[in-house]
Amino acid sequence: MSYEVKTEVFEGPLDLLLTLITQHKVTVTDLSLTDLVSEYVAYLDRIAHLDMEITSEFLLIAATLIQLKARFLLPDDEPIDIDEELALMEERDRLLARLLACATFKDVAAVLGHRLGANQQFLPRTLGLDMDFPDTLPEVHIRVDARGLARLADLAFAPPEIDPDLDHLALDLPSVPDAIDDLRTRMAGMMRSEFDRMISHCDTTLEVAAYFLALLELARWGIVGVNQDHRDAPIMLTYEGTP
Amino acid sequence: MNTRGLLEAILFVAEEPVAAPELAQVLEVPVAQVVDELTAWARDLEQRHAGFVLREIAGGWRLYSNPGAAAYLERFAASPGASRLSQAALETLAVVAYRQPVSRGQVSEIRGVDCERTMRTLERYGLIAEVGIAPGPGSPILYGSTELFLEKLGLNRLSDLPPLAEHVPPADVVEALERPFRPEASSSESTN
Amino acid sequence: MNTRGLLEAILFVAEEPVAAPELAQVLEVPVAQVVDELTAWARDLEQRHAGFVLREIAGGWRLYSNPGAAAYLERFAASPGASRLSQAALETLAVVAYRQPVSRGQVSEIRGVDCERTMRTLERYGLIAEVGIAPGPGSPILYGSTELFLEKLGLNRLSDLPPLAEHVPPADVVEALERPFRPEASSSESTN
Repeated sequence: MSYEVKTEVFEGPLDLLLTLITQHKVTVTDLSLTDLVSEYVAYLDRIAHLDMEITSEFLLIAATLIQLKARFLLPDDEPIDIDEELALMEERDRLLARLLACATFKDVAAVLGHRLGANQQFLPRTLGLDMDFPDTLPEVHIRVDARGLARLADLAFAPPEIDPDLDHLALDLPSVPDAIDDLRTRMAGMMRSEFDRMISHCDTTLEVAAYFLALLELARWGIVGVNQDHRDAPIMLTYEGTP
Repeated sequence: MNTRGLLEAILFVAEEPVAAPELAQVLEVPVAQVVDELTAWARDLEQRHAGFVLREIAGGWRLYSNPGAAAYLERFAASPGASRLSQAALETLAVVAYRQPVSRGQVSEIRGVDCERTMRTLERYGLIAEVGIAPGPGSPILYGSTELFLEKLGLNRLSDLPPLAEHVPPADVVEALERPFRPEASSSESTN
Repeated sequence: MNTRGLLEAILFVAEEPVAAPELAQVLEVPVAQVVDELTAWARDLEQRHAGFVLREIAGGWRLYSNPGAAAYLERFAASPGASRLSQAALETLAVVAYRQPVSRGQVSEIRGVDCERTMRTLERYGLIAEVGIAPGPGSPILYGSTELFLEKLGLNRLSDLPPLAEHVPPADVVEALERPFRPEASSSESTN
């Protein structure tokens, strides 16, 4: 079985968002949230196999984006729950602050990289005292304690090129494309259902999130119709067939 | 041999930058005199385009080959410098340098990805090191940058790092980042 | 930079004596000119009682610290800043301590860089020592840690070294490292 540990281009969800937004700044005039969400979700589809931590982070941010999108699409005369609204805006501001910090560190990292490169032109002498220097053994200072030495040994024995975490990778992570296929097939068979019933087999929140993302895609394609009477009502699904 | 000569001898064999007070102690002369001699020597070397330069770095003084000769040195130097750091490693290094002391969790939170591997790489290169334990739940290890980090970047002290504020994206980029998240932006959509 | 400057730069970083024809080839100047420059430089250094001297030795040219500074160099060597082990030396020491008895080749393989010089430094400081000869081709020398090593780390015996708990190397890495020493070699590998 083969799987990818690293995403193709992006290092994590913030990196992805940042790239999607800044790319558009160059090519298109304005990037709408709708476009951003669909590009983000489309990318999510392509990285089916990631380690758990990255995936949950991706999904978490996807959830925030989708919430924001849903909120913005609400008609103006719709009543608004102030608490929910505040929480959502707080979440949005937090995401923006993280994006900004991420962009800042990316920028300064380039400067550090440049400095590192430029300084490699300065070579120090590394020979130290001539080896034939008087026999006296200078008192040596080991600037780490036993624990520090153990840490160094740990690092040396697990070289960074080798990823020791591969073994703990859960390989059956929820895949959004799989969820789309499953949802589509099952909906075709029953025509009408509730979202809760469609996810009754899911054990983890991540799986539910994958199904929710799948549902949004199917709704966008017009394959499944979605209806919810009020905020606490069940989400009703209807199969609309192939678009 | 005069003080200049002795300073030359010591810095010739030194394997890391040596602080002026330490040199003063070994030579039993005032620190001010050491600093004067070193400053004059550094200027001499520079003026006559010598093959090596004297730099004040990481809180001390050390001799380095003149970068102008870099092209000729590849065959003779044993250590052509640390291998190039990946983009991820550089970004992680930047976060640790500017946010220190900082835990791995905090670095990962800022970067949006788990940074264990890159931090291990940086620790192995000696660019970052454990500097303490955070109080509170889990007592996470705190990391900071090392003297070697300063030396590799050619900085004398941490405060010589370029100010982070200068690297906050310019207004138009911030504007672009925020735009999709503003309600007005989505009002003009006609699709779906 | 002129020829003198380039010669200074090369001999500053060179770890072994460099022959005049080799220098001439790198700098693309006649050998005679190189010899003239070096001879003049050596005389300059001597006349002004510089901290280092240029000697023609073993068919090549190499810089040495001025023996006249020996007393001060010894004092410097004993000062706290001088005899601190470099990051590379510390890592090498850690590898030898935890893998002893171990050959230089094995240490180099684990660290991914040639460890000859750092191991010589450690040996010179008395932190590691030869402890035997490995059987097999080449009869490589095996190294281990010394009493001084234990003393410096404040340990009574080797078994007091903290266990390597955090990052036990994955089985396949251990396997790969051990393979050359096993007679049955890579006969039965067919995982995945």
